[in-house]
Amino acid sequence: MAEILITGGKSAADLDADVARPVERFPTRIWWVCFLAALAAFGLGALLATDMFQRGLGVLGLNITNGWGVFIVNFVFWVGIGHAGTLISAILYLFRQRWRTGINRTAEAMTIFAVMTALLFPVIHTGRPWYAIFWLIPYPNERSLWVNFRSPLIWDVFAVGTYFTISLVFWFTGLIPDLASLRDRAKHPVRKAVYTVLSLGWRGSSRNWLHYETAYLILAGLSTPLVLSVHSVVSFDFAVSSVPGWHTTIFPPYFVAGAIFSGFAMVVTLLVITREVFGLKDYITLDHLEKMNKILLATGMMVGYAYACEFFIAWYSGNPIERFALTNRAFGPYAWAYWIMVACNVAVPQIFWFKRARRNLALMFLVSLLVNIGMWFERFVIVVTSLHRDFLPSSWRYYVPTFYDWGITLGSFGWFFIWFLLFVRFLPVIAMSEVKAVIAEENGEGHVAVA
Amino acid sequence: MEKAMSRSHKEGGVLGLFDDPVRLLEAVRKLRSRGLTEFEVFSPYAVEGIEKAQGLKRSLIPFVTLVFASLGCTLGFYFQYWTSVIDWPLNVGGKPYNSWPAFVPVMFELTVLAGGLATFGALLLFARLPNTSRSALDPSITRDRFAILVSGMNPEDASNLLTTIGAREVRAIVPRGWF
Amino acid sequence: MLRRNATHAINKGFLMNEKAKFKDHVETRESVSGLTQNRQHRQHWRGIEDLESKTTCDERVTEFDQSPFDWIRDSTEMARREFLTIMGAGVAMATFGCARRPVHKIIPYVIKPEEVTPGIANWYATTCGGCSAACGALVKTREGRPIKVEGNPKHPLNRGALCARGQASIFDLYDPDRLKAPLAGSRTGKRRQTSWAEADQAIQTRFKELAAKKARVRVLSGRSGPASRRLVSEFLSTFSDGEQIEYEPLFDDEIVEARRLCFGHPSIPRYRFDRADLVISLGADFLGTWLSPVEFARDWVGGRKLPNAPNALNGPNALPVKTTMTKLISFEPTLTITGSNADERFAIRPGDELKVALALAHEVVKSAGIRSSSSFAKNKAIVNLLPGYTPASVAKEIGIANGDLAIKRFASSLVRSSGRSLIIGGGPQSQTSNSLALQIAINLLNSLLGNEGVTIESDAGTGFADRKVGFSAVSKLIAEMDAGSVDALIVHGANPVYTIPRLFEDALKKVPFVIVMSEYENETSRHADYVLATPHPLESWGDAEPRPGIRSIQQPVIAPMHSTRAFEDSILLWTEVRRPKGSSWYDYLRSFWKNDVFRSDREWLWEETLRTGVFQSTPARAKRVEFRNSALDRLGPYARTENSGLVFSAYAKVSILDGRGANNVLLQELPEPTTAITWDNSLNIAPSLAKKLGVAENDVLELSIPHHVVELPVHIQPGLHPSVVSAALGYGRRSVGKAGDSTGVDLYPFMTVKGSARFYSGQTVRLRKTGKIYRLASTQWHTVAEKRPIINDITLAQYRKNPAASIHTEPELRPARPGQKLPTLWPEHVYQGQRWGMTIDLNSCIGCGSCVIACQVENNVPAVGRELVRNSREMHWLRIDRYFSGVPERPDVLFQPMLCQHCDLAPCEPVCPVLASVHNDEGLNLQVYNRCVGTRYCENNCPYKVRRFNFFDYWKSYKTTMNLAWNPDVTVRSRGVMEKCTFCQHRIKGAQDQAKDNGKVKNGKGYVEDGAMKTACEQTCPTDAIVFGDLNDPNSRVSKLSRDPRAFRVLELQNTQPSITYLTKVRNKDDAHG
Amino acid sequence: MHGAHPENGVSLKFHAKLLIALVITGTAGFAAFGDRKFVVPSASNQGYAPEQPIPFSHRLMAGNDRIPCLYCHTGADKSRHAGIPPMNVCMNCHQVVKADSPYIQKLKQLYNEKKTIEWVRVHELPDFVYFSHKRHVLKGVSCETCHGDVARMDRVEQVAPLTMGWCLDCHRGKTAPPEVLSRVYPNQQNPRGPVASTQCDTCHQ
Repeated sequence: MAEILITGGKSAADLDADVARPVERFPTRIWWVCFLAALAAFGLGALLATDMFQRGLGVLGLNITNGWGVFIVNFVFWVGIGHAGTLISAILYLFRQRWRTGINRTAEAMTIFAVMTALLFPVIHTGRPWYAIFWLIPYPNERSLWVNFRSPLIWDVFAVGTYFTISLVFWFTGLIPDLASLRDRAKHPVRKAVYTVLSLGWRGSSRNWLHYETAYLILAGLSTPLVLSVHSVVSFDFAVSSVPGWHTTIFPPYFVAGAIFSGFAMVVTLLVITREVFGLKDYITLDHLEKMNKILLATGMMVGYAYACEFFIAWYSGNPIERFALTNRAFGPYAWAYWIMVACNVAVPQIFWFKRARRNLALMFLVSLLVNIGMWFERFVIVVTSLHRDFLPSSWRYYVPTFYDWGITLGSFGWFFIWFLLFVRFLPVIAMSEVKAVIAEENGEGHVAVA
Repeated sequence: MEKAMSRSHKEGGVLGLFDDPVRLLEAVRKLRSRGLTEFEVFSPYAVEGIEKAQGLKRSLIPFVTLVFASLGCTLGFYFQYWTSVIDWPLNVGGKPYNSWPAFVPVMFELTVLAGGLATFGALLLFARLPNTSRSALDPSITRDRFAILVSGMNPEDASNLLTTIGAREVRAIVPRGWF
Repeated sequence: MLRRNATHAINKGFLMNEKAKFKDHVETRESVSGLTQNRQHRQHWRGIEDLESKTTCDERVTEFDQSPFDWIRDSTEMARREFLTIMGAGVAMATFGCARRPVHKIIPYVIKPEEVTPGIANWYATTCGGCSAACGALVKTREGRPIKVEGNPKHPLNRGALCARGQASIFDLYDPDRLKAPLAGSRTGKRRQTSWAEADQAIQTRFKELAAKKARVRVLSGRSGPASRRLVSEFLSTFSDGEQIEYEPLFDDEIVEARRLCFGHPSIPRYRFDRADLVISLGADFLGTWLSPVEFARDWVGGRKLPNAPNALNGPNALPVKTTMTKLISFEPTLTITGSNADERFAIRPGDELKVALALAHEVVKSAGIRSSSSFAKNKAIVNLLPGYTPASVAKEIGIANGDLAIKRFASSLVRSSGRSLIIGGGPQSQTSNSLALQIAINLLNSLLGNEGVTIESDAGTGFADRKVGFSAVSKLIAEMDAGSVDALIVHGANPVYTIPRLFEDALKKVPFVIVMSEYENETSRHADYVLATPHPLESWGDAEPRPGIRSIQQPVIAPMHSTRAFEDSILLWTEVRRPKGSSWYDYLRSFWKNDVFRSDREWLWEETLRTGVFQSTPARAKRVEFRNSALDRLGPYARTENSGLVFSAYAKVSILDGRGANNVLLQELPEPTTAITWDNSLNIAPSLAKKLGVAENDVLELSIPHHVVELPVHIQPGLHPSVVSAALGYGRRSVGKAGDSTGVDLYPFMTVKGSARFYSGQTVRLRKTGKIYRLASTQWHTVAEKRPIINDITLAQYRKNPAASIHTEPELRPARPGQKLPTLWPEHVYQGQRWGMTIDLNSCIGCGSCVIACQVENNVPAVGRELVRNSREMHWLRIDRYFSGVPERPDVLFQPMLCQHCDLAPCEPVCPVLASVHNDEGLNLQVYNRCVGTRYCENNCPYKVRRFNFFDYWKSYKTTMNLAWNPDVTVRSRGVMEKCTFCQHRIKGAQDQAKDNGKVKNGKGYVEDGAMKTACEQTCPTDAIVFGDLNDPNSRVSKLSRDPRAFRVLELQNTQPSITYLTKVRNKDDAHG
Repeated sequence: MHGAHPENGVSLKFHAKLLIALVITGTAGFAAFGDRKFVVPSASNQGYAPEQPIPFSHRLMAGNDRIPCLYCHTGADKSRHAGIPPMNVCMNCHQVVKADSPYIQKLKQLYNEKKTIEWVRVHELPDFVYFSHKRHVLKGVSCETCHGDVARMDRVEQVAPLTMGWCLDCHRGKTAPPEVLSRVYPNQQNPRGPVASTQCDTCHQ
């Protein structure tokens, strides 16, 4: 093929060496710094959460009008982040986009950890989590009670649960051959033992490759509708309700687009760091990143369209309450949040019309960060501004998050990065077996299977 | 053959190592042309066309997936129907007991879940994984080299054969483990 | 729910760490079971029989089995749950799994009283102690604990209804801050517990000495019952100079004085709102705080009920249906609920009422409407007096835009309904230097119009002639005290140091011997030699004469919980007259009633009275009273007074009144109907004034008159005169209890004394910005309905044309005929049997808030404290939304009780993941607390925002006696759980249970007859605005009403199909009345 | 089709068995997870039989002496609560009966001191459950149905689990004892059909 995906004339052996290096040597100082920082952040969050469990949700900024706040914002935010991974690995795989091979492993890992983070919030935001963790799952119990399958929250439980499981399986399946190579490289007996178990005794026989390829293809096929369904279901939490500003049919596509948008932004953020810190410039090339940025630009405009569309529908519906809800969003007490959102999500990505911008590391890093912030505020705007002024003016209120809200939010980032850092420390951050195929082909060793 | 079969699950034999997939493919074709069936091919990544050359049948995994996915779908619906219509029908916001549209999301998720897990299960089954007592025949295979393992032949003939079809390196493998 | 220590706890925040909490639980358990031990000897109900034959009652034990302490088990349960949350589920499984249920004891009675069956309530008739109006009350007791006070249907005053104060009074009984034993004190405010014996010893010897020498002994009390008065006079007769003075801070002395001047009969007459077609209130808040609000509201609303609207809801006392509406016109300085409910309201300066009254008189006299026979026609005095008061000049002076036309209009209406109109005035907000003149003018007007004897009845009795009542009497007392000529003072049921600042306090220092008898420590008791703890009205005997011809009995429903002794018992003990030894206040009361009330020996009369709670006799009516022109000398001819600057107007809130409700958290947290502010009093100013001064809500201003300065946070209030600032009395208590102390600012010091008269309003005040901010705890921030389909109000004229006018709702969403089905995508659920629904008549609702409190007491709904109200976390299941429309100067006010609408298509239910919110087969929207995990999704999805979330464990702040206030029929909610109005589902169950026993069963359920069961809010509503019943029965009141042309549902466009129907408010704005 | 093969080594059948074994152990663990006993603590206090301050024997009273339950538990047909007999009820007989037994002595002593016995509570429902003895007794549900054969107990023991599921099973007619069913619903066609309300607010208010 024309485009060069792997630069620096690397051979498969070099690849192994490069990818395995961070795994095999003692972690660098910078890794330790990041890890401890993440640990501290998580510690703070855990501390505040414990106190919250003891005293009650009253420590949060919630009130009788704003039943949901920052926690739900975080839930939607993290689930959104969790979309890019599966999308890249599954959908791009089906479309035979070979450039994915450099980045899919990291992206998938990110997905899994993001979903793990997201899953924290629905549990701790409930008034009685010690019951919620059981009663939200339909299992036979001595109360002969089941759950309410009409509730979007139950759909969430299944959707996010399934999404997590399948992503994990998909990710692990991809890891097996690479774990095998790590196993065969390992000198230290313990490491060897561990990777032996993890790789399930993979030896790369052609029969196994045959099944492996089929299974991987099917999993990709299953994940594709799944990834689209998950955020649709999350959007049902709002769309199915009757709250003005929530009750709208555009939410599913709008949410999915938003999810891809924020997810890709997060991937860019992480990739820029990873490739710099672990010297993987030749495998995660600027071409990869530029492609990502193009997608950012596209999805950014999708959400922009969604914002506009919301207003149109509100106006077109002729429902005064609906109209008010949207006007209130843009010009009400929370206008500041709304305009942060528009600026970050719609205006900022426009810079990627320029190739130089698309290929400028510093810039794309900044943009991706801004997009993440913007997407967080998108969820904030949706959740808070719709609730704080709904049907009866008599119960209009204002919602101010407290230190607990922010602290626990920070904690969730800590939690996410703890996992991510462990991942880059112990697992191959690049799908080696797939990249080898690419290398082989680029070295012109006959026509070879496209990973 | 029968004997060979019975013997063959003791996995001994001669291993020939190759440097690139092209030669590997040629070698495999040669072996097949000599009517040899009891050999196994190893590669660091899936080499396209190898299964044809080796004459392997299509994997059965898709069927397994299909079966379990449809099971997940139907059982998923029935479970919801049973809990909310048969076991304890409750008037929830004036909705009918069997509010099937509301059951669709969970049905879908269960379909995917069952299908996905079944696929993985089938992979393990057909690839005989996990099987950690097996060790790598040669560490370089999972890095960048390709190999053919000829079993059920006496070692000399096997190694000669392999060298003739272009193996860079030939080694005898001594059976270990419980096969 | 939570008490003063609660508010405390909340301000501290529920900050205990887990261990501490654990400990806390254990302690609470012990302390409370300890309490039961004590209760074996103290806290049991003592019935009449027992008083006859004092057997065994002291050995009673309430049965722990179904004790009020259910929540204790709950608490240990909670402890473990919280524990669990920390340990994290995993560990907790083990912990929790193997944790045995804590051992609980069952303590049976030693000898069970006949009338008590555990689990079944007993009801006793008594007199409400909420204020001095003396309404009749029924008290519900469970296992000897009073748990609810309700209006007595047989009582002619309130006829079953009760106001917010009455409903909340049950909490005063269990108030932990009550005095629990007698105190001996030094005048410096130091205290030491003492014993009754010791106290009596000292006091009696002191009185012996005083009786010996020529001593002056004074008794200062609140308005007290006849028997008590008699007893005190007997006691005082043993001294050479003894006097009894009665003083209520909000009592209208002027009315009594004016009636003495005008008719030679000092009394408070009976105002017959039920006979009036036109009521003009000159500052009197008769629906909220004036004299006898419940009685007045009931009478007044009778004339407001519209043909289809409910009436005769309270059986025999039904009010006659009129095809027209009584018109209410109000001139008042600050916006009260009376003004809010007025058809036409004018904001004026305090003091200008007089000019309005005389301008009206001017017009009335001018008009030919006066009967020529009337002596007024050619009455010199009047002819000399009135000419100046032309509507034009008056209207111009008091600043009402084309008010002259209005006054003319009103005058002609008055004339047209002569004898059927009623002009009233009074209350603190119109108590100015003019108020005596005002009352005379009012008497004049009423006489002119021939209302005297028709809408105003005065009895032939002596009225207040032989009593020393009001401030004039007190000022005399103060003079005596200042002169140092008072040897001993007994204060009971009054708190003069607080209500008559400086003056009384200084004088008190000169009295050598002061005894204060009170339920609480209070500002006065700080200066007493002895503070003797008196029982709560629910713990003691007494009687009252709310008006001639009505004698109301007050009987104890629980034995004194603390070492208290009734004021009367003490007096008896100290009185040196020959009386059978050991005869108690009860014996005295009985003989008093026998001789003075029944005037017969028939025993059953007493028993009967104890059951009905009231004894009625027809009082001799005074023959037509003649107006004495001499009174007019008090009125001067018209002179334009230059009112420059701002005028102050004090007023009383329906909740706190004169400050007596200060330590009651329910009352403190009851939003003031017109301002929605809780826990504080605010400085109310008109929007225009706020703009002029450049101040915003919550800015703290300094308010000063020559002799006093205070700082108050601003509340911008529509409906105020631009040059009036108003603030509520009764706040800033200094020593009453944890809840009451330092809430708001004390404005009694603004009281101005002129001769023997005192007035609260009309002083010119100065305002100064302080730059400080104080966040008032308001429960409603936005008061405009934004043209949304929430509320309806139309004028009577519109109503006459089309009763269904202005019902903004989709007709296709409303079944035209009963039983008609609406088009729907899904098959609807059919409700065989009974299906519950409610109608609320906005035309009757006056926003008094008694339903709010009734609901709280009935359903164990907590008060949460100022801080949490600021965070919008108040728990009221039933709130009263208020909406303003029209111009800020003359707003139309609309009150809308808002509670769970029990929608057929409830949006809250499908979104609950765990089926905690579901429908039952009677159309009730259930909330199963123990299943709720607290996702709060239902709350978000509720268009009416009536669901309330337990952010903290509010019940934990219920300490010691407070735990006795729980209603054992309603689950106490733990933290993390959503709750809301249940339509008093437990009452429905109770009614069905009864119906089953009576064999009234329909498809397996007890069939509840229409009206056989009332929700707490419906039961207490003074205006019968709320009606509850079976929607499936086409003849039930509720289904009839929901078919009323005025019927509409809130946010009907959401098609939630609520079970609650509202009836449009109709304003009698146009001139057409009668 | 594959059968044994050099690479696969082990036969498909064998490996299938292996995997299935794994799955089964897994699900077993999961079942344990599903089982409330291990995850959520059981609300049931079944088998609870605490020692009482006085070894009062229902076997003697209700069994041998055939004293009807309602003689002591007077509330059972009047109120939500069956009620524990006040001391005077005991003394009605024990002024004379077995007056010399040490326990009766103790009882008498307490009674004379106007004190009372603190029994240890055996049957207890959570505070959010509103169970009415009256309704059940009047319907003809016998005491034994829930309290077990008390007449054979020296020390009272909680026989029934008293869990929500247990209540429901009876209300749904699944476990309602036939004799009770026939008494409660003489002409009940399907003895397994619902026999009592399963509305949430029947018990939770």
